[in-house]
Amino acid sequence: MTLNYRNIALFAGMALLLVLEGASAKNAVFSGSWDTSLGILNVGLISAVLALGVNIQWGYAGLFNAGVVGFVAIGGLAPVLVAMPANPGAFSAGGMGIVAAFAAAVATVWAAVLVNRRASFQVRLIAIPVILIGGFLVYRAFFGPASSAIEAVNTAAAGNLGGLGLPVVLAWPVGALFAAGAAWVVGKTALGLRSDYLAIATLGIGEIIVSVLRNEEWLARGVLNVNGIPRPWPVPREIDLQSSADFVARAASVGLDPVSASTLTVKLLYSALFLIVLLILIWLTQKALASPWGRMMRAIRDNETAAAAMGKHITRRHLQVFILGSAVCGLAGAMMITLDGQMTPGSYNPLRYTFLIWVMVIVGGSGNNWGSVLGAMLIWYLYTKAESWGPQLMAFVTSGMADGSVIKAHLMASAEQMRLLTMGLILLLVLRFSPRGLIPEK
Amino acid sequence: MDFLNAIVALLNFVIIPASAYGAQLALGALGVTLIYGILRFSNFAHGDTMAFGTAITILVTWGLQSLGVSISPLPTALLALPFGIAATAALVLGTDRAVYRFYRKKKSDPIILVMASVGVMFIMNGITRFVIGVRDIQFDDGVRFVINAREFRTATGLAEGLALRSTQVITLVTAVLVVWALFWFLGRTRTGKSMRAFSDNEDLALLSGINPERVVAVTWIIAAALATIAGTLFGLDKSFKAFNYFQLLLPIFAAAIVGGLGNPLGAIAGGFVISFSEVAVTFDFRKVVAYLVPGDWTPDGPIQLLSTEYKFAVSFAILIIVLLFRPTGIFRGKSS
Amino acid sequence: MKKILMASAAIALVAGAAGAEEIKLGISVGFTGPLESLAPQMAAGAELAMAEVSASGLLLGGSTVTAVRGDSTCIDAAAATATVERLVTAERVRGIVGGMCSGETTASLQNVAMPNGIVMISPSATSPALSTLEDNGLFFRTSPSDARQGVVMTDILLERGIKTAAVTYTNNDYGKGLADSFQAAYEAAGGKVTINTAHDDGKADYSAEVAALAAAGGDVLVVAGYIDQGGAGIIRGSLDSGAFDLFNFPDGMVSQALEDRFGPEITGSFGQNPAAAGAGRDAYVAMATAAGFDGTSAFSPESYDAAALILLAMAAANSSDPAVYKGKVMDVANAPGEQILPGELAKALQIIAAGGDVDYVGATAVELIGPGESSGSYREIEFQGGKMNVVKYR
Amino acid sequence: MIQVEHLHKHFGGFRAVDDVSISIAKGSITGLIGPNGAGKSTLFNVIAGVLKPTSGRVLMAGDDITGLPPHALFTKGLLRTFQIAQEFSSMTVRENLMMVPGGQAGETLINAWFARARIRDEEAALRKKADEVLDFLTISHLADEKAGNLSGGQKKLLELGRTMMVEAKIVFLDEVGAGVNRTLLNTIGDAIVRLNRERGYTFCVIEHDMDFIARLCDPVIVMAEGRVLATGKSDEIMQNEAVIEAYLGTGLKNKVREGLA
Repeated sequence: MTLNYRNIALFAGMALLLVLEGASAKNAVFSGSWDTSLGILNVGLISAVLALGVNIQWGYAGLFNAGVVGFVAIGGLAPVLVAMPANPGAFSAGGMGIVAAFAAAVATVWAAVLVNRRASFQVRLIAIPVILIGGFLVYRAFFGPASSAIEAVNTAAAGNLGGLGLPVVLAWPVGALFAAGAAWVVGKTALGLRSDYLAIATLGIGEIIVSVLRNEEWLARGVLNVNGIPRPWPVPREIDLQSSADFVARAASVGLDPVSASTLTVKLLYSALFLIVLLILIWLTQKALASPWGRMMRAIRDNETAAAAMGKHITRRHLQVFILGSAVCGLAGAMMITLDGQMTPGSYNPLRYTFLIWVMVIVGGSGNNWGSVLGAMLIWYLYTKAESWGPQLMAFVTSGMADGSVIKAHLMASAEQMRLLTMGLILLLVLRFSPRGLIPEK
Repeated sequence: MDFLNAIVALLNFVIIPASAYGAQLALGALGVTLIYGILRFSNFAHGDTMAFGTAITILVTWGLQSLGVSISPLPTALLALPFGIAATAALVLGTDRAVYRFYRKKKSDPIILVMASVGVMFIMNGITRFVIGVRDIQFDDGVRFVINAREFRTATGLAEGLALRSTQVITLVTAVLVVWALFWFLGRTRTGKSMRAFSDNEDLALLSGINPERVVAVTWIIAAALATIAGTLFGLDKSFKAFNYFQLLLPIFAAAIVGGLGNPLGAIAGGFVISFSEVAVTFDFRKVVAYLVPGDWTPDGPIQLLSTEYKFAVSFAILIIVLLFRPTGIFRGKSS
Repeated sequence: MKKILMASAAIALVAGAAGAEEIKLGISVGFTGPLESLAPQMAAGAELAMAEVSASGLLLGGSTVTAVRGDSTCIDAAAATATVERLVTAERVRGIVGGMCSGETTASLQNVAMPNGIVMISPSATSPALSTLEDNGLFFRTSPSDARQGVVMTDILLERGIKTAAVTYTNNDYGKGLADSFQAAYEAAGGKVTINTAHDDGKADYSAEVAALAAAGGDVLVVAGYIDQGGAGIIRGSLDSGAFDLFNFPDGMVSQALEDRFGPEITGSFGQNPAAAGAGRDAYVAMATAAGFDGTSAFSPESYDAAALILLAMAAANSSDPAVYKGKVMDVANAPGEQILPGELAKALQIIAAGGDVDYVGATAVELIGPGESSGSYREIEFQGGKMNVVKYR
Repeated sequence: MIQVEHLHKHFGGFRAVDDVSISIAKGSITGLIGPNGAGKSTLFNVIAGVLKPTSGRVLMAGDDITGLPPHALFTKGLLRTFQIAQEFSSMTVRENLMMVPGGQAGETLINAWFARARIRDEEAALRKKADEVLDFLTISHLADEKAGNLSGGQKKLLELGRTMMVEAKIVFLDEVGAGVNRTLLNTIGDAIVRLNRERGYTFCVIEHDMDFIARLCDPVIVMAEGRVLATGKSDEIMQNEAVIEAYLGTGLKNKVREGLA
């Protein structure tokens, strides 16, 4: 970001919104609660990480990934597998079966790829389906019993593999790795496709990943959700703070009641953690963008034909940024699950985790890391606030109407729908009047 | 007899439902593909356009019903359809004027249009809910069945029933009529021909004196008609709920892409490929197999490739496999 | 900031004492998202109870109760947390009716309600995980946990001599939890579940699911879903294709919409939902109709009960402070005391004011056991002649 | 340097390149001429790896390079320019040049983050080289201009400049003169000759301007309707009956068409 007055003013404006949200008296616009304000900030910071990931793919390389939700979800798996306590007996019940099943799956795909490369057309026509179906049956033979065995262990409370019981912060890079692994597979298969085809292929892949998470109970309990994911160091639990005499005394000494002090402390610690991650990422992405690597990526985005003729390996570079961007999305997914304290696969919905993130990147200014951060903070702020603004606006609009009028009742009943409508309107307005976003790429 | 039972079971649970669903997807995919062919972008708002069209059709249907108008045994909604189409056409033409035309004039990157359509999707989403609310609405009247499962059983003496709903028949007949009309329009009329020319080669079409704005307007009107018809048929066959139409967008896209974007024949084929694969890959063939093999061979467990939880994934897996071997779809669609 | 916090702390202290005040209750349900079609009736139910109490003028020296609605989106934990955060810290609500879905409920409970010491009563989150969650005595629910209903369903099926059942459930923690607990109970009692498979709500087409269910067969199809979501699609498909004509409907399905839509076609089908003998449910439905909404919609009666419980507990504790009245929720919900039905909240408040005991029964036969969840008595219903008839209560 | 053996490229039934066998000698500036639609650009695109041949082989210094992707050909020292200039329009002219050399340390992300000193040195060297190239091409004043803002001819020069950033073995120039004014064309011509003499570049040039071809190229290959019509020195070619007929044929046709119109 060039440090010009405009950009500084934009960030200052964003900060002012959050401060007003916390410090003003409660009114129609602001809630006047620091908890709300910091809550928005925290999710905003995670959204900023997510937006950076999408910006790496779209802004740096022009890759339209419509399956962001899948990579967020797969990153969210990491805290479960890393930080939750183990489910005793689950691994011995079916762990090896699962490993064998995946070995069979990998061997099948490998064999199919090999045959596809080496054999003649007639051989391929018969051999590939045979290999795929045969391999699938072998996979099922291992997988079915193993997964049911795991699901049978302590079904009511767990029924899944459980985790390693490690600190949850470790899960963040692991989440990034999970997403990177998935992105490698996806990229290898789908990156050859052109624009709209890539968009819809990734849309589908995102849905597939989410549906796997929803339905494989042995992995993360599927729709039964995993609760109680431990908090990261150094974030304490509010009730522990409230019961600590020391903390209560210190809170009183700064004139705070213990409840607000504890909730604010926890939120501030989260903010600090997320801010550190975000700043590291921004440093890395900014340095990358300003390096010869960034120059090469811009060249590829500008003109693929010429970049290829100048010796740049387009597919490999696309794969690289696709993996990098997805890894950042996975990291954000893991952070999100940590903040929520639970993994709920049912919550991965493309409107929220793909399209809303897109709105953030576009509004902020695609190609510009600082823009993505600003866009994420702003859109998340508006998305959260629209929840209360919508009904208030409707109440205002209908205030002139008679109580009990059908139209008033109808409008009030639809007030909550203002939320998505507002997002759409913002996206369209920005695309139209400021197509390069609030902080354009230079 | 057992062989007949097996056939009837297959017809009843796979072929008939998959055909009706396929026809609905095909009509939706035709709209998507048409817009792609002429306007060169994937319209993410198509699902919500369908929802809007259906919502208006339902409102008019209610109006007609309260006036006592009926075309029994056919559902009243068919009578309301033209109103729904008109309203939807007005809406999409307005949207085009307010949103898309700007980017078209600027010759923006297609992906910008895709994003704009995401914005339009969010807004139409809201508008539809403002108009009709979020509830599940059943609006089919008229006769429900052409063949009823129970009656079929008693009439034929077979163990398996066969059901054919009137909405399924209406869906298939309407789909055939609409597709015929569309191909007649594209193939025989002057406007249709100029649309095809425009789709094949925009520059050449412009040189030969085709008015692009007219072509675009006609495309939107047809797309609105297709969307409304597909949405209404779908709502008649199942029920109307605004939320479902966004979900419907995904299989419709899969259908349009499998067939090849921009290719009308491909969209129709794609619709049926997706619907049949969703039903067949997750179909438990135990019942059918049980009729065909001697009694003690009947398997205990289900004979299905994937459980139904994954049926949604199936359509996309097929989409991806098709794209791997044919990067622009079965019928070789366009790529921008 | 310091000043404001001190001021609000002072307000909280004042609010703790009795005296006419304006009490705010939050309603956090998913007005948008996959269950958006259920939310308006739930909110209306909760608001009905609040209006009733306000109008009576008998709560805490004539306090009024206002509802503050919040959109929990049902699926987005972050958005739900933000919503509840607003309700608690900005609107300063004294209790929350919500959340709607188990995941979102857990998140907002642990991240907001518990730290701030706010009571939450969920009308619809049924996940067993919520029973074991550490909640500081702040969380209750008026919907019975899945385990209980599984046992009741098993009894009903076996009494009807039904030995095999196919199960389809809505693919969320409610459906999955209910289906699994039913399967466990049923098979332990000697029944056979031929297939236990999910359907996703809000999907285009259910012919694949119906085909799989039909192939597995069974004497009855258990539809553990929602009536205006995928459940209706499954029933429609099963009836039309002749796959099943006998159904069991758990609580998410039993509603007026079920009767309106399928009544004549499902003769002999049966179901169960939480309700006690007596006029509780009917009274509620009548009140809802008068207020202009459908009281039979899933989890709408539970919402009324949740709001009523909070308000009666406040009265019993003579305080609107959650830390105080949370201990009274179990007392007002359970015996001993005079039974209270919907529409009788004023009466209950009078009894409490006079120092008597109440046993809130409400629209769904609320009975809280163990960690504050409804043990519930159920009514068994059956369809005859296109109408839903109550067979008996259990 | 380059041997093309029995190369075919068909689009459906249309034989854009029909059994072409040519060779480009090391150190030469070979001209490739022919009327529109003769298959020159298709031949270029097949050699440069943009199109896959229907059949036939392309050899470079004895190695089979048929069907190699463009980036692989670049590393072998085969560079090209385009009929319509393909610049990186949102980057500056200098950046357009600096991005060219392959295997830059700073193109790996790990180095970009952690080997900053090394990259600084490397960048300084690249910058110096880019400025030399700009000097050579006499467009130093445009160094910081966005490439998208250049004129058609300047873009062509820039493309030529890109080939100078690395040790190219052979450079294919596709219609260097298209849309370029006479003065600039002469500049380009001079640059080509100097590169050929001073650095030993081999060139293969497609051009319509016969004066330009005659001044620079030896030998000249004439194509028509997908086939090689003749090969030889430029003045011999001008005398060749078949060539005259090919050009005149179209010329006459054009005349007739104009007459009718």
